[in-house]
Amino acid sequence: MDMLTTLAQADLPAAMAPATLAHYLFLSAAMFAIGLIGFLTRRNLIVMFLCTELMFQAAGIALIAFSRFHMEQTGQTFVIFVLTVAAAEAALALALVVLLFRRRDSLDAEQWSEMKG
Amino acid sequence: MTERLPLLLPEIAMFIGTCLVLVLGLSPSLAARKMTGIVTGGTLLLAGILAVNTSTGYASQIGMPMPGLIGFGKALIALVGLLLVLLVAGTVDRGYERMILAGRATYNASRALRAEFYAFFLFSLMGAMLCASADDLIWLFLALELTSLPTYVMVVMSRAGSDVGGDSKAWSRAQEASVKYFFLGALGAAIFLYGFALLYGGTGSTKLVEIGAALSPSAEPNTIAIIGLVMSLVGVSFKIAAVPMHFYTADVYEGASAPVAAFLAFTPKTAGIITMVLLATAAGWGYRDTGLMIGGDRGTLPPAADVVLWIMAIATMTVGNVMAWMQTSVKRVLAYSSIAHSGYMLVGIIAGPGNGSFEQNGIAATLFYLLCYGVMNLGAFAVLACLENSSDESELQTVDDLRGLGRRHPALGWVFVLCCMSMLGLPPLLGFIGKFGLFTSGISAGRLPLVVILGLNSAIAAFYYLKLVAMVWLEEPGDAQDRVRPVPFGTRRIAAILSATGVVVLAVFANQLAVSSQEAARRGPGVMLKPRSAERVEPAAPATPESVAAVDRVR
Amino acid sequence: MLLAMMIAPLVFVLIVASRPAEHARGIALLGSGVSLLLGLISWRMFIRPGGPDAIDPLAFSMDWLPSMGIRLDLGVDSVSLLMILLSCLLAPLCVLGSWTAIVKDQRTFYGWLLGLQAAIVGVFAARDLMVFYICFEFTLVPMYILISRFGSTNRRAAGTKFFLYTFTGSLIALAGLVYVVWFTAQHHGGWTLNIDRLAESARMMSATEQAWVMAAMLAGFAVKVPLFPFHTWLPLAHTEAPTAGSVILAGVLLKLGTYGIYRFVLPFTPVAVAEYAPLIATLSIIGIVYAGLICWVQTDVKKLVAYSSVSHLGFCVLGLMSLNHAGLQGSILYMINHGLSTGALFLLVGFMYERYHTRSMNELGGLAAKMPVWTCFMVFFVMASVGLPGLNGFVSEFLCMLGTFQAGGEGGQWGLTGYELPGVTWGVLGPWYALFAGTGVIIAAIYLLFLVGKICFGPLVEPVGHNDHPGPLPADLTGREIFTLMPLAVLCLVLGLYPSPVMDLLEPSVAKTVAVVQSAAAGESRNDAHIGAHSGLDAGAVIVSEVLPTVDSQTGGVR
Amino acid sequence: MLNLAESITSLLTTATDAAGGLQQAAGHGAAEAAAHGATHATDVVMGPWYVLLIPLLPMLGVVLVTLTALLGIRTKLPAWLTVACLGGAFATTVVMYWNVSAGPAVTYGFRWIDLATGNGHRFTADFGLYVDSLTCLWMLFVTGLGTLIALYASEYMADDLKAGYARFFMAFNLFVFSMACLVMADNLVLMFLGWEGVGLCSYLLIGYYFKKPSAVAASKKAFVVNRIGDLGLLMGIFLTYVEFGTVQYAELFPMVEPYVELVKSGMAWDVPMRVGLIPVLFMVGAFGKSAQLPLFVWLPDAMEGPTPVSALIHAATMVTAGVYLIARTYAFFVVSPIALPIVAWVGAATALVSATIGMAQFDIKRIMAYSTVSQLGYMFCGLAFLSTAGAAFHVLTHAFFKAMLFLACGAVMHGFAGQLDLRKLSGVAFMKGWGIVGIAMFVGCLNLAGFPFTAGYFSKDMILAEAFVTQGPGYSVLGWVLLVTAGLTAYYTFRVFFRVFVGPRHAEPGDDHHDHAHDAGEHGDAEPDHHHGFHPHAPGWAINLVLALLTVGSIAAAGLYFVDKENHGWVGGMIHNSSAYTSAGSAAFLDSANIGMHVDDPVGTGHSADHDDAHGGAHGTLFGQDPHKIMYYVSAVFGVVGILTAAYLHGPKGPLGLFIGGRTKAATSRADGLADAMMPLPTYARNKWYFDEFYGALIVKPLRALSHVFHLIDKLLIDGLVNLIGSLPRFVASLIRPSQSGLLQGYAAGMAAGLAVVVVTVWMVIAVTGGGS
Repeated sequence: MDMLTTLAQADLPAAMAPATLAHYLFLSAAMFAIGLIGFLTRRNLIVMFLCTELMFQAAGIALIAFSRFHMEQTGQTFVIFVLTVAAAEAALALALVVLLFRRRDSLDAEQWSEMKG
Repeated sequence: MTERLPLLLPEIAMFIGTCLVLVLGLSPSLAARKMTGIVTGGTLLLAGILAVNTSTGYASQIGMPMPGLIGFGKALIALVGLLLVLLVAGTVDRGYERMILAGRATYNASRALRAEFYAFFLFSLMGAMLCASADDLIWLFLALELTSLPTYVMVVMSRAGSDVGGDSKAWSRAQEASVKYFFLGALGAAIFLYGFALLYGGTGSTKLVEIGAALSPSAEPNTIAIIGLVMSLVGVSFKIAAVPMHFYTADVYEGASAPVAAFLAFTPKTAGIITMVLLATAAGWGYRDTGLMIGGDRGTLPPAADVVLWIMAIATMTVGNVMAWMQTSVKRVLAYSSIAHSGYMLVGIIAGPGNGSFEQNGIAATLFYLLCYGVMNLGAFAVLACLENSSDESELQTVDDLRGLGRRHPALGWVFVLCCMSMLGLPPLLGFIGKFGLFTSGISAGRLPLVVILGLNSAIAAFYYLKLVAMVWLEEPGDAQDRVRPVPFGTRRIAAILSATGVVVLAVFANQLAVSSQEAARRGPGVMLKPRSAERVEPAAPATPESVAAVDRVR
Repeated sequence: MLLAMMIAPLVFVLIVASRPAEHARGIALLGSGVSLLLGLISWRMFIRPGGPDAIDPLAFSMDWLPSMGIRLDLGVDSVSLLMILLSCLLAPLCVLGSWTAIVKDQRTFYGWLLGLQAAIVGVFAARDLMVFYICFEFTLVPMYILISRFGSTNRRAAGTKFFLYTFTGSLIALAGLVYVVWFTAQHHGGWTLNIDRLAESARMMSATEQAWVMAAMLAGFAVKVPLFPFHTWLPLAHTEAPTAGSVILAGVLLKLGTYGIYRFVLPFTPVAVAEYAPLIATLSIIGIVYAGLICWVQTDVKKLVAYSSVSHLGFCVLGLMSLNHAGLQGSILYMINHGLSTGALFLLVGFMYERYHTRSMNELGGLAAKMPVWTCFMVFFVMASVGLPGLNGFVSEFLCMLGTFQAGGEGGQWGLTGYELPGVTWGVLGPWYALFAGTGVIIAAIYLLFLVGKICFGPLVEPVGHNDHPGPLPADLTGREIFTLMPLAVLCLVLGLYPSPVMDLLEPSVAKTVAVVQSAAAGESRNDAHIGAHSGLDAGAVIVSEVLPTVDSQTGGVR
Repeated sequence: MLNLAESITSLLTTATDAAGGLQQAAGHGAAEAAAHGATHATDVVMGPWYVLLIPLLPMLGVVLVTLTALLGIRTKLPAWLTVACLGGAFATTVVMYWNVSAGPAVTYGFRWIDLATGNGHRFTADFGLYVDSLTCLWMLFVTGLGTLIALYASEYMADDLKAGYARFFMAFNLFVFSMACLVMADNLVLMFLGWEGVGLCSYLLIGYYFKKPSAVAASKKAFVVNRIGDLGLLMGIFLTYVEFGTVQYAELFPMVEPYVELVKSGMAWDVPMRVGLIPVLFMVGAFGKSAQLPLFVWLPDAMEGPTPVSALIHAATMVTAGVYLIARTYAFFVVSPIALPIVAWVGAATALVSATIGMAQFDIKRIMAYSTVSQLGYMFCGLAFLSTAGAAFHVLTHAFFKAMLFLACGAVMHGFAGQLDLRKLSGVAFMKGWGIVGIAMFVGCLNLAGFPFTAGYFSKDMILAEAFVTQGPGYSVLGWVLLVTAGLTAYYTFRVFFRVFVGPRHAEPGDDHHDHAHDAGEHGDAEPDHHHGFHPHAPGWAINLVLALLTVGSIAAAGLYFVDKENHGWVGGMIHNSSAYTSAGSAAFLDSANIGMHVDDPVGTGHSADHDDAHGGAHGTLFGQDPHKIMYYVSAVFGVVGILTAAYLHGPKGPLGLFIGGRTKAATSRADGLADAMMPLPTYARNKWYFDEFYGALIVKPLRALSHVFHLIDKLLIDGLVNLIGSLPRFVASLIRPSQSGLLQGYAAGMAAGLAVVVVTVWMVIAVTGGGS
């Protein structure tokens, strides 16, 4: 708790004044949550994948916000890499989705629930 | 940055090897394509040699957080990787090559998967190796993703041609496995990525060493970093198939072909364990290596992380074992048992490095157990990979398919039994020695309840391992088992026999391995913890001259 | 020498594996004979003149896993040596006893029998905790295979239960033992797995720690013994096991539990033992009576003998809990004697089973008419088992009960003033325990004579259709079978009439253990009363270190 | 600090003791024997080596007989070997008797149980023989009768030459060996070896006809009931060791002396309770072995064994072991204020109860068995009345005449194919070739009935008189009980004689027509051809010789009463020189001090038969006279009345029925009407007052039910609990299993839930620890 309050009351540069670190963190947390909830509730594989992308980007926002807060560049560098990886994952996901669609003519996640227990 | 290059020689070798494999795989000549496997093996051998020769001294000079881990981790990965190479032979393109030979198809580079498969194989191993040489969250993230992404593809590929052989079910299962694996994997990745972000946010650095300093007990309380740390650990637990990220395991292992399942049970898990060790070491574990005497500060994990790991360890062991108890499919039994083994390894991580000597060093025990686990688990999967149903070349499914294996195929039967007994932790096999390390370190850390639960879990595990052993060894084969035949890939048998030999021989000569893992678990001298306040000193080991002298073990 | 005794059977295992199945039993006989020979040579070497200070040719020591402190450290004191001799003796007899009974898979059977022998030698010869534990656990595998592969109808369940029950127990025991190791490493000079050094430091643990450690160790050993109420695996395992399996199980494997109590529980946690001995003794007495009565209503001969083992080993544990010379010596003798007489009973039941293919007492009766020689042996060993003076069972049972009776000088039933009586020793039990245990002697007579009266005597009853299918064996025992039983019978008689050589051999080891237990526990209780618990530990420590060297130099201690 | 020092000192002592014990143990050898003997009390001397032959010769017999069995010899050789070995033992005993010195002598054999017990003492129970005149007395008749009965059995068992002959003689030899150990042991544990050893032989021999379920059951019963007693004895041995630190007679007896002195000086209740308990525990053993209430039930059943066995073991020797035990450890009994009264009451009750049972039986062997029990009751009473000599004399005379009676019965049984029912036999003594049997039976009966001037008469009188002399709780009542019992004894003894041996000649053969009792089980349901072509075969030379010798012996035994008159007969002299006397002599002072506390004269002029010059003080009287003098007449009256009653009720018409008898047929007599009038008492008595049923219902059945309950508990509760714990993982798994639904989203939900739990946990931990690490 203490860390968060410290951050919220941090003396930030004037340009950032309207939006404190806390705002960005809440945004990122919200995005992460939305992504997670979306992943849980949507059945379509593509939408589900997009939800994971949303979660990745939530992390990205947090990274950039922290990077700015700490006044150093590592976080931003990190984001570049995250984007790259996300792209790679997207490529993979699409290939997979195509494969699956060919097999079942559907992208409903429930189609693939043969193995259990 | 270039000062890191000498440490990356194995990865570089692997990268070159990967390129070579990709190129070779395009050749229309079967002989050349077959070379891919050999090149993969050669690459791993080379990487292994380079890894063994990694200079720990140099690594600690340049301030790596755990200099010993680099060489040890990579050598371990290369060693088990070599066995895996032998095992994965024939996983892809089997039906396709046969059609080419029979003249029913012509070679088409876009249909042949062999090169890609081996390339992915190497990439994934390379990712795991990179984890071992990580000192930074970004590096760690990339390495973990490099480990995982190829495996998603490998799962699909592993059964790609199986409908040609007549086993259409396998193909659909492989797809299901890859869907589950990929999507849940992405979810897991998102979780640990978010954790990394918070960790960075809380500490202001992605360097593990600096994170450690920021999390040290003397520093200000740092809630964000703690949450980040815990989220990272939970996210990474997907890689090691620990509760609560274990759900995919059984389905994916069942869906993938046996060799790939063996690969999945080892490579991402190794990467995950190494990551957890690095994180845990950064976040608290550490001890000063003060010349002759080992001891003094052993650090503590942040309580939150400790509690969470504790819960995870118990849940993982228990869930893995009790669920394995219920299974009828061999691969699912092994999958759940691999979950349980992750739980055992978490015990070591919780126990921490103790005073640094092997028997009290949970980190070393974990790393040692990782090796044991790699060898024995691979052996069990290898036996499955060596057998198929003669009708449709499908893999063995149920435990009952193994009935009387020891009579029909004594060698495979012995391998299976030895590996199961070793996983059970039966002395004097390798698994026992691994578990003994976990036992001693857990008790040394004062984690008696955890160790007792570990013991009870081993007992639960004994039930299903015993069931497997009895099926293989004590039952007479029936007519249903007549259709089981060995696969035509001799290297798989070699892998099986090698791992069974390892289970026995390594147990006898385990000392060198133990010493190495002890070295690997040592924290670099450049990253001493800041001195802590007096009230934080562990009361268990008052640092009087006598006790320091006492800890210097008499052997 | 001890190493040779461990390796020799293993070498023969390889030979068995490499030769055709029909040679297996011969090779196994040779192998077990060699190990018996080695055992006898060891015995000669052990009792040689020259005193205990001379260099011991039996011991062996080699680093194995120094990073874990594991050494291949072998050595024997008289207790271990006797147990090794017992197992060496039983091994060839088991092979002979199974000569015609095992027809399929002879290589597996005899190979594992020899493997078991090696492990058993390892257990008793181990001076290193881990070597002990490894061998202790490894004995499970051969036994599991012998039961589950060569047993009768319900063999799989029996084998699994045997394995899991004892495995679970011993894992908990391992936790306790490792705790002791850690304690030693923390407080007393570093990481070591040497049993003697561990024992020395383990005694410094606080009473609470000792109690927990004892409970953990007992979880392993009490199941193995088996002590009531952890015994339910035993009847099942015995009933299903093949004859040789039963013989080894009853003869040696159960003794691993009592040996464990003697070797670990007593010297490691004397204070806790002194505190909880009444409880454990009560459990053993319940076991004696309870299992004895259950025997009486059995219809399965083997189950009866199995339950009788539970009952008999109650005496063994009781003797250990008396914590004095007579009790401990009696208990160790009991281990050997029970191995001989119950082993022989199982062999006899096995011979009968080979002929009639039933163990049901309802289908059998009056076999004395058909098998007089068998009946002679049966009555003989039953009498040994009943504890008839002049045979081996009596000496040990008598001493166990005497030990129990006279124990109780302090905190026991004789009260503090008990020391005034010449026959009272230190200990926490007393006459009532002996009396209640003594009822077991009556019950033993009831059920064992019930057994003999039913199957040996009375009108001849044979299973329906038995005469239609005469087997290859003659009606009465063959020369081979008599030869198998003869050594046991002779030993029963010799140990019953002239046990002094064995008892003299045991005396130094037992004296050492008793001194250790009594000094630690007595020190604890005295200081509890006057100084307070914590400093009591230190006092105990001082006492032990003062006393031990004295005892060592005079008795030779452990070799 | 002080405590510390103390404890260290004591521990060092312990250690040193242990070491000392070791050194002692280290050098044991032949030379040790001498040293061993030397450690004994000062007045004990080294005994001669040859007494070892007494137990060893029977052991040799065991070995030789076993060899004959192994070699497949099917002749009478085992019997001759046995006779030779036992005869040798008897000869040695005689030599021993000649050379016996005034004090005890110990002959050391070899080490048996010998260990340091860590409290500065050793527990030593070696194979050593303790010889004094008591030993000689017992061994004389044990080996003597053993030899004679072996000779008898050589003929009696001849039917079994093919099957169990060697087995019989092996057990026979083993019995004599065990008995020798029992009697000659120099310590309580070796005595216990003999004690249980004779039990084993009894078991083996009762169950000799192992095909007969009744024999098997009887043997089992004998062993188990004896074991109950043995437990008491065992506890007594333990208590003795605890109290005195030794179990060796030679060390033990001097240690008891102080207590005896204490009792003498009128402080009987100052003897520690533990010491007083020792004889009570011994007593339990004695009651078991000597078939006293409440443990007597096994002895009548023991008659299932061959008759020589009944004669030797269950009449003459083994059953007197209890008497021997008490006599041997008499000092303990004397110092206990409760032991001897208990013995007295139990003995008298047993005598009466078994006599009443004996009156109602028809099986002549059982009648003899009950009479044995009854006479043993007399012997216990004798001990209790401080008349060790009387008891011992009665043991001796009883051994002779009862063995003779049994052997005579056995001859009848042998001759009439197992027939033992007195209603089916008559006038046997007058059949051709049965004369000696008849005479032997007559002499035996006279002895047992206590007819004046027979040996039995004198020995019984000694006991009866003491009942009135000795002060004790209700002792004079007991005296009357015993007198009545003497009358009853005379009645049932002569009932047998009048029914079976005199009167009209009649015989129906028993079940064992040709094959003897051996195969009784097999033709149990076959139609027995009783009346066709049955010829009783008269006893041969061996049986007749033995009976004749015994007849002479038991007549001559009366003479022993007049030898050494100073000590009340030869037996008294023997007792006088033994451990039983050392104490009993002191005990002469005791009846007032110890038992008869209320009597005014504590200075001790009590009485015992061993002490005939102490008649002046306060002691009991009978009809105002000295019981010793008047008892001759009183008991003679009771005996004669008993015999006359028997004659009236059972005697045949004519002179042999003493002219008052009126029986004309074998099956019926005047007693039948009387019995009918007294119904249901005769039925109760015939069923031995339902003791067996009582025990069955009260002990055996409940115990068996308990066993079944335990078995169920074991299967259901304990094993069930184990299995329940074993199935716990399965239960947990069934809870977890739904989470593995196979659905992608389900798994993701699981992961998310796990994450949530983790985050909540973290928050909680941070809240508790206040943040940071």
